[in-house]
Amino acid sequence: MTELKAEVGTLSFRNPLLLASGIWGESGRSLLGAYEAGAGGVVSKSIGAEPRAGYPNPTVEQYGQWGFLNAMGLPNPGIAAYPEEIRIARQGGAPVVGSIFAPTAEGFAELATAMEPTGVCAIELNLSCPHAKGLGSEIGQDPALVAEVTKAVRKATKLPVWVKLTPNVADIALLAEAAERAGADAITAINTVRGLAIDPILRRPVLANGLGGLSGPAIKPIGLACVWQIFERVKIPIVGVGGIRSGRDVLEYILAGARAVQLGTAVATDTVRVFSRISAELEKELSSLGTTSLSELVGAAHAGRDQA
Amino acid sequence: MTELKAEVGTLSFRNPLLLASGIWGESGRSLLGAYEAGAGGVVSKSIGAEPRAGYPNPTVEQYGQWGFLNAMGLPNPGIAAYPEEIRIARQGGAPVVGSIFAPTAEGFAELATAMEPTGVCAIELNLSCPHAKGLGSEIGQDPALVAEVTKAVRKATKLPVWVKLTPNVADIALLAEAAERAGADAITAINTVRGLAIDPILRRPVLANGLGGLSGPAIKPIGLACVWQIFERVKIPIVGVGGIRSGRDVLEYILAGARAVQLGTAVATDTVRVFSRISAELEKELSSLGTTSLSELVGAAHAGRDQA
Amino acid sequence: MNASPWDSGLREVCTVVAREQETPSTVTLRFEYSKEAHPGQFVMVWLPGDDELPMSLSYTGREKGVTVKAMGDTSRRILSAGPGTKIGIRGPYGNRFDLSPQHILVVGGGSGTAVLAPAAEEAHGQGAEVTFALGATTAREMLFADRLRPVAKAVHLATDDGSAGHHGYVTAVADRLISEGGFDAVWTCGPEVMMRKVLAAGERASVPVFGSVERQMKCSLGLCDACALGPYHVCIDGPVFPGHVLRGLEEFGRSKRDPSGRLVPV
Amino acid sequence: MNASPWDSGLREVCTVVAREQETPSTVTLRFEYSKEAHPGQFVMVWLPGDDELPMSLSYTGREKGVTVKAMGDTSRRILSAGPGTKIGIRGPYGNRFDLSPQHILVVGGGSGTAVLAPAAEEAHGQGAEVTFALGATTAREMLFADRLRPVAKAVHLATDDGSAGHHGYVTAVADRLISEGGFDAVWTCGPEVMMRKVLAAGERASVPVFGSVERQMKCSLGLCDACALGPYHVCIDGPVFPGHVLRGLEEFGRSKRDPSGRLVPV
Ligand SMILES: Cc1cc2nc3c(=O)[nH]c(=O)nc-3n(C[C@H](O)[C@H](O)[C@H](O)COP(=O)(O)OP(=O)(O)OC[C@H]3O[C@@H](n4cnc5c(N)ncnc54)[C@H](O)[C@@H]3O)c2cc1C
Ligand SMILES: Cc1cc2nc3c(=O)[nH]c(=O)nc-3n(C[C@H](O)[C@H](O)[C@H](O)COP(=O)(O)OP(=O)(O)OC[C@H]3O[C@@H](n4cnc5c(N)ncnc54)[C@H](O)[C@@H]3O)c2cc1C
Ligand SMILES: Cc1cc2nc3c(=O)[nH]c(=O)nc-3n(C[C@H](O)[C@H](O)[C@H](O)COP(=O)(O)O)c2cc1C
Ligand SMILES: Cc1cc2nc3c(=O)[nH]c(=O)nc-3n(C[C@H](O)[C@H](O)[C@H](O)COP(=O)(O)O)c2cc1C
Ligand code: FES
Ligand code: FES
Repeated sequence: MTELKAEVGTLSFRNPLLLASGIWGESGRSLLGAYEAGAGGVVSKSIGAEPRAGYPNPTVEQYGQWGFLNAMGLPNPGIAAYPEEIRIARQGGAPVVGSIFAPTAEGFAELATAMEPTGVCAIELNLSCPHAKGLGSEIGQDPALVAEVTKAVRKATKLPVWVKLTPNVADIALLAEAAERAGADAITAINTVRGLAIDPILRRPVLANGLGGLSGPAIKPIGLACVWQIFERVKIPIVGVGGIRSGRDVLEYILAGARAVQLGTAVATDTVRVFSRISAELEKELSSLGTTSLSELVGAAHAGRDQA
Repeated sequence: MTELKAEVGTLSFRNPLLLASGIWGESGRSLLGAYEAGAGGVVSKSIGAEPRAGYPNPTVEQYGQWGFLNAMGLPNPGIAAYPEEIRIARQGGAPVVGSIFAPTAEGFAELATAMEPTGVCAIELNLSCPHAKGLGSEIGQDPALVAEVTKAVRKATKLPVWVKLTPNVADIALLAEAAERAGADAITAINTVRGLAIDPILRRPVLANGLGGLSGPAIKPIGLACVWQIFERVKIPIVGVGGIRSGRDVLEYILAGARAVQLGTAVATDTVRVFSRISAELEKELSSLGTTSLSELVGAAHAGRDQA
Repeated sequence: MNASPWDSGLREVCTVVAREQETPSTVTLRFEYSKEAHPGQFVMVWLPGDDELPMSLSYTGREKGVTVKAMGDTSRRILSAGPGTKIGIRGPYGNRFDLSPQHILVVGGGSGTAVLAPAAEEAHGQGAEVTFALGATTAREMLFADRLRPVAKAVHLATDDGSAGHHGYVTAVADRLISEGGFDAVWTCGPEVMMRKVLAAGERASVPVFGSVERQMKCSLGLCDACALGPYHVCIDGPVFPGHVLRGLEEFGRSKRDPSGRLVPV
Repeated sequence: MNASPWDSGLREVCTVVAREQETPSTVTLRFEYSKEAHPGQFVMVWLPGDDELPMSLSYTGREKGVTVKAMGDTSRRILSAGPGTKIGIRGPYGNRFDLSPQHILVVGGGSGTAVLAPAAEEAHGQGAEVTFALGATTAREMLFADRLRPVAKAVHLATDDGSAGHHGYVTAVADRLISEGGFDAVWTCGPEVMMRKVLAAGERASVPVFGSVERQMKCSLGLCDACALGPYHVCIDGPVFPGHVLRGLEEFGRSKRDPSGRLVPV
């Protein structure tokens, strides 16, 4: 029998397809819905200290059949209200990774402390938040800040810490190394790619925030390159994200070095049935490759490349 | 009459659609072919000091309908042989921008000196070359190196100097500022976005080089965001590149801040007729916008955004 | 669960071609939007420089329309758009009314009638008999009563102040009509307390009820979770839900999510 | 100028199902590749871990084939692939032979016959009369003579060493046949010096000649310029060119571009 079970460090998921943060992630019932539809686990919306309404609409723009641009502005119910949502998802059996964001290392540590008792199986750090002291640049773009935040959270919780990185950097593996040295248990890559949509008739950006983040098929090669580069330079497990819509896409991420993957945009473009569809595709792909286990394929393309 | 003429600093092109570097750029007759097909001007293949064969095949991989990944490895006939190609293109009337690359600032300066007498109208610096002293990172990822190279070339030639930037950085406008301060006459943005294609059956990257550069529709929002950000921070003209396939795409780049654009991938996906087709589309778009001149639209989306 | 909105959702800039003041607080804007739409579906309406709001299509033909009630700042600014104003439209999104029933009772409260009107017209065009129970605070706020008369078997009105029709809530009228029997479907849209009552009446009489529901919307693509309602997403699973589904939802008529995702009372 | 290769070019991994040693230096590999192809077109053949080379399709049906001559390291490694070997295939790319002529002379030199064979077979299948003039260094290197006999009006051979047919170049045979007349088209593929002579003969006799040309290829998509030949790109405008076009090209038969793009003698 084909074994789709995926291990990320000490954690085990029934399959490698996790729901990505920010998608179906505000309500516990929706998280559970993704799990019921076949996800191996779910990542919560990124939760901050206070409730945030996010930016005004338009917050999402479809870019043809290539993907979406979004600038939600990190809307979230806040850490006080959110445990109830996690409870609902946990009660239904869904393994929940709690995503958090803050403008400072202390802020991250406090949120991690608050997340721990809610029953999440890991904490994911969304480092795409503009950092408090910086000039609008993201925490995730500065190795020293990545290390500082990771260390602070590492100290604050016993749960596995996943550090989610942005592709908007010169060398993503440098950030992954910083996270690894600071005690991260896994790297999640990638968040959205900075992008813009302009309406030529209205002569203005479409998203209320101007700039946004590109997700979906357009970014798959970018996510793959990031996972590939990170795999060559760190030992901790990698969770791959970006543009995944098929079993083949998952296989590509796994061969590049991911132990599990997350699906975001595909939940909208392919409906939530995408989880069960990809699981079935993966099983077929594996058996046609003559393999019954995903884990032996992790990073296999690196070895493949060196063979003549 | 609609005026498609485009001005980039002191240079004037019959229309804003230039052929991007590396496409149809090894032979003078091909450059001329793009001009005859309606390009406003052409950029040469990036030329180095010596002939280079580039990487072995596969050097290009099609990514569905989203774009191409390529890792050509900067093949080029070398600066000794290339003036003859420029002569052929110039003889046919094509304005040629000479693209050059080198691993050091002195190397760039020498190439610029050699380019000047060939009749090129400007020099474009391809800063995506791994720099000699660095650890494989590109010259274009380091503001100090960008400044050093730009200054050296600025001194070596009287021709306008265009600095072509890579999007694989945390903050592309920082690099543009460095180029501007060092005397650049224009910024070209963007080069390809780092990406990877893996074949799941063969368990290996497809491109012989492993990593490659993503071009085509997938990267249009990324190029637009870069031009937008650069426009907010520098005064010199911007030449926009990345995923352009239609008159609407051109308009978007112009509204984001570009004075002219370059087409690469579209020459393959839409054939070289893309230049005349886009010119016609642009004329229609402009007249339906009630505008007869492109130049008044340059950067107009920035103003548009501030209006209620 | 419906198909993905991926294939229909590309934004277009449309020009408002007509503006009709329907009631003192309600305005219809008409615009040409090329995509096919069905009664029940909604579009996202963007007044450039301002917010973007979900609006049901009150006209689903070639020249489409939305009927906007003055609520907060955004809806007020949208409804003050005149002919010539450029608005961004994307969609249509969401599901539609099943038009197959032959004896339909339409129960509209306030601007809720906007989404019911094109459904009733199309059902009538296909041979159905449609009876209306329309409610409003006062006679001048009664929406689409004149528009719907030509397709109606009967139009029953109710106003809170008694200035037209029944003095009191439209639910009283609906209750009576439903209990008299003869309908194979009830369609309703309006305040959720109103819809809850209509659902209860339908259940008592064993008539299937379909209600169109509003929730906070951001993406309208089934992505962001803003519109979560129990296990559903209103933007893709709704906005039209069968009564038995709505009755089973703890939140319906009681709570909704604010823009941060917190549950607040409706 | 042809349509964009954008719609047909996606790479597939194919398994070699058969390997046939055609001559001491030439091997045919057969594989299943689902896309439709036409005689004259080529594919990019990738031996994973090694280079990728353009190869004309010597079989264009469901089970496709390429016929590879041992040249440098890459072609030698490709032709040593046995059944079961996985190869990457993309394409088909390029244009095709016009199969409408009714009296065709096919002039093949060495492995150049590979691309001519399926064209001749298909033309014959459509009722054309096909005459062959095939050249090789020696009898054992003669490609596809047996394959083509069933579709041939006549097969004329020529070998450099006289071990089969005419002793000397195949161009002498072609010259004679063309000057005797009766052909409405000549198809040729082989060394460019050979093709130049065939073109000249065709011109003298006013018979249209079509030649299939090789140049360095990288993208094969009309992107990189590696295959530039005068104002053309062999990957999209060719590989089949009318004789009058080839005759007008300074480079044809004289120079080609090396992988760096420099012009070097052919
Ligand atoms: C599927 C659907 C169809 C709708 N159809 C119509 C219609 O045909 N006619 C009509 O007048 N209104 C319709 N609405 C309601 C409309 O979208 C707005 O909620 C309403 O106009 C108030 O907006 P405001 O910003 O002016 O008010 P505010 O004072 O800013 O807000 C009032 C309330 O409106 C709601 N609201 C605000 N923004 C949104 C949003 N992005 N998405 C959902 N609710 C929001 C909130 O509950 C808020 O408390 C529909 C809503 C949905 C979800
Ligand atoms: C459209 C086209 C169709 C072809 N069809 C066939 C065929 O059916 N059968 C066959 O045996 N050969 C065919 N070739 C030639 C083949 O692609 C190779 O050029 C040849 O096999 C030698 O390659 P090599 O690397 O083994 O030799 P090397 O010794 O490495 O090179 C010998 C010469 O081959 C040429 N060459 C090398 N790489 C390439 C490349 N990527 N593209 C083009 N030329 C290259 C160069 O001129 C080089 O000097 C075709 C070429 C083209 C362009
Ligand atoms: C609407 C939307 C909201 C998102 N919100 C978050 C978020 O709150 N936290 C986070 O870490 N990533 C967020 N992301 C990024 C996704 O988790 C994911 O990294 C990205 O979309 C790429 O994956 P995809 O191509 O499968 O969508 C969001 C993405 C989208 C499209
Ligand atoms: C095959 C190929 C070769 C390229 N070679 C060069 C090059 O030599 N120098 C350079 O500056 N850019 C090079 N580029 C980048 C293009 O000039 C352009 O910046 C990029 O492709 C994005 O534009 P596009 O989406 O229109 O293709 C190359 C791109 C491609 C696809
Ligand atoms: S509005 Fe329904 S999921 Fe975003
Ligand atoms: S091989 Fe023909 S253009 Fe690249």
